[in-house]
Amino acid sequence: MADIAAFFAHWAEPLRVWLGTALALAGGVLVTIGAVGVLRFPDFYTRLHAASVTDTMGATLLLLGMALLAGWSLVTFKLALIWMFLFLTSPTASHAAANAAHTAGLEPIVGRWRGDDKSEDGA
Amino acid sequence: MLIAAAVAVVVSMALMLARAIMGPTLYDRVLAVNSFGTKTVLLMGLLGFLTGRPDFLDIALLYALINFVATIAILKFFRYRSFQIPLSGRGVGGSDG
Amino acid sequence: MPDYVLSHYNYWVVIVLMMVGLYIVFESGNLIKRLVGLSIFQTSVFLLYISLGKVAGGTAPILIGGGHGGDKSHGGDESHGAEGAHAVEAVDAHAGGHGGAHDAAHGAEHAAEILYSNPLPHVLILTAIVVGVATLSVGLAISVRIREAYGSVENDEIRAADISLGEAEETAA
Amino acid sequence: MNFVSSIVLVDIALLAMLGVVAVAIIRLKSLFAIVMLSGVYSLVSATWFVAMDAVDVAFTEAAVGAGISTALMLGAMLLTARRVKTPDKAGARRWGPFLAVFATGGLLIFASTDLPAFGDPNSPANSYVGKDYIERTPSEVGPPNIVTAVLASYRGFDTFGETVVIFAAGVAVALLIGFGERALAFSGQRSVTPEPVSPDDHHMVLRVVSKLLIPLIALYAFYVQFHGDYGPGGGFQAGVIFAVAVILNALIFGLSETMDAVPAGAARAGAAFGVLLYGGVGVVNLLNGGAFLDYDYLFETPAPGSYDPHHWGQHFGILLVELGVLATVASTMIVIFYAFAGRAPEIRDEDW
Repeated sequence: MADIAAFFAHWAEPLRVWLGTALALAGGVLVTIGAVGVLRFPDFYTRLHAASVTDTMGATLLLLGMALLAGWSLVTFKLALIWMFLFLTSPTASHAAANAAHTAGLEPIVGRWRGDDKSEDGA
Repeated sequence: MLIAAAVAVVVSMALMLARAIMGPTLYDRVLAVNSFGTKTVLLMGLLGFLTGRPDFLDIALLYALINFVATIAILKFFRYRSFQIPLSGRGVGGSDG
Repeated sequence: MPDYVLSHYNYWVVIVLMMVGLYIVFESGNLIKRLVGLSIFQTSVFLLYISLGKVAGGTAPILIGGGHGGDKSHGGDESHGAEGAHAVEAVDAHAGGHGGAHDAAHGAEHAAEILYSNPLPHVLILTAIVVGVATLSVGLAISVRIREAYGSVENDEIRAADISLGEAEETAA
Repeated sequence: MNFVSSIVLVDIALLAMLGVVAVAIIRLKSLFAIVMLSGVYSLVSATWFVAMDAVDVAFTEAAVGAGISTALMLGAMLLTARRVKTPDKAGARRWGPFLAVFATGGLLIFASTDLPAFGDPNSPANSYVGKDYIERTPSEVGPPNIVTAVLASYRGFDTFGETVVIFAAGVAVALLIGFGERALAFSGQRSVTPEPVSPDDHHMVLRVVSKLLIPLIALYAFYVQFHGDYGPGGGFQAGVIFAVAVILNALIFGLSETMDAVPAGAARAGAAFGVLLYGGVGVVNLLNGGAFLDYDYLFETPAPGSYDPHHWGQHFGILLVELGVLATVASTMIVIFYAFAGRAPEIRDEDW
């Protein structure tokens, strides 16, 4: 029994830290990839994909990594709450934006994309 | 290595900011600002770990809760042109783009 | 020179932001945009105060480990203190792999006592932010009334309307 | 001194973003885009406050910037204009502001050379009063959050003034654009909504998620209120968060239904009650022989030389005062939102 506990104390701690850091890093990379997509995709609807999908996964990975780093404490609970709220609100906001764009008559680009889109808010 | 994750989040915030400034449609701006808010939540969490104090998680939690209020206000603004009528009603319609 | 830049760049950014806000207030004729410029100006002051209150290697001015002067009557306090101490410990435990990233945690460990940033600017700015949004809404309300009286929130049009009104009154008199 | 660390890197990146956003706002003509960017500005500055250890300030900025200020700006834009008109400006009117700003900025940068180095623990600002507050709070006031102690106890009179200013701002807005109820009654036809025609107009997702989140936001406001002694938070933040919950309810379920739940009269009374509670606590101390807002005299006149290790007077004094702040801030924000949202929009189509 004692050596199993010692084994865990010896290996579980570094593993937890390594895994947590790796997950956080993966989340950061994923979020950045999504942001590049938002910058480079041709129209609003494709950008919506790039933003909302990668955001949810990237946030999950980052928060999971942070929870592993924090260990078992109130911090973990707060991270879980953040994850839950992000999971509720982020897709809702994306839905609201897509709904507003669609009902306002913003057309997606269908077929091959050639050049810049014309629809501007005149800013 | 956590700092690398923080840098990645900051870089993605900068890219999202570029989209928010460039537009071109207002919906792109809404999308960018909303996504920027999500990344702010993540960065605040990471900052809490980088500085070794967990008190910041409360702020990230607050953003996670209320960041979409602005998006809904914008939806109401463009679709209904009024903050009075409930959301289930009929909008002004697609004159806006 | 790099040291000097590093120790003063915050103030320069604050000044640039302040001037941007001032420029918007001067340049724009639109009352709403002017209010946004004013709030940028205001925020730059907030940034200056918080910059001055930051202590290198310090941490947020919330006492770690309770600090109740021997008072044990608050359960919530103790759990919070434990939480704070735990996080510092957790970060320190694997700080070796992170280089000098954890200045606050290191400060907590190596300094004789924990350094806290100055709480006074925080108090001043905290209230100023809420007062700022309240006064901003007063400005917006005035803009709404101006829009209803003149049909515009553009400075030029309001002035033109004022001048033509004055001329009409003069010819009437 | 050299402290290039992760925090300094984050600091530089965030300040650069602030600069970019501010400069972008100069060029924009769409008021809507300007409001969006000022939302981003608020997000970035809140993150920067966290990096600068000012967690309470970041909390306030987060609560104000994420919901209230955007909603108020959009509410005002509904009643004014949507775009900045671009008048052709002659040379002097274009270069005048630029020169004035350039000269002022140059002077300020010249003056900034006299400011203490960033992060200097021995600068005058960090040496005397601030240090004193940190050292004496545990033995004199009690709560671990020094910001709360300074806000509600040491500088309680100052905070009382701020609360009154917020109350006065609410009164000013109500006097300027009305209370919202009467305007709402006049525009009664608008609030009686026709049957939804398009499936896009049901907004089932938004209504369900909001219905779930509104009570959580209100609950979180009270967590922030009562946890304010131990962590970041307090009456100002909690008040704003509570107002955000009410605003979200109004945005989703309509203004008249929200006015049934939180009557405008109750909001007005709440704003006055908060100021009264705050001032009342001070007066009780006066009657017990102490100074105004000296909470050691809250329950009784303490015997000379006695020391209360529990700081019960301070504890309950801060609690009551923060409750007053909560009532005033939340009610004032609600009154202001009602005033803007209740006024009938009369935006012309050419301005839209």
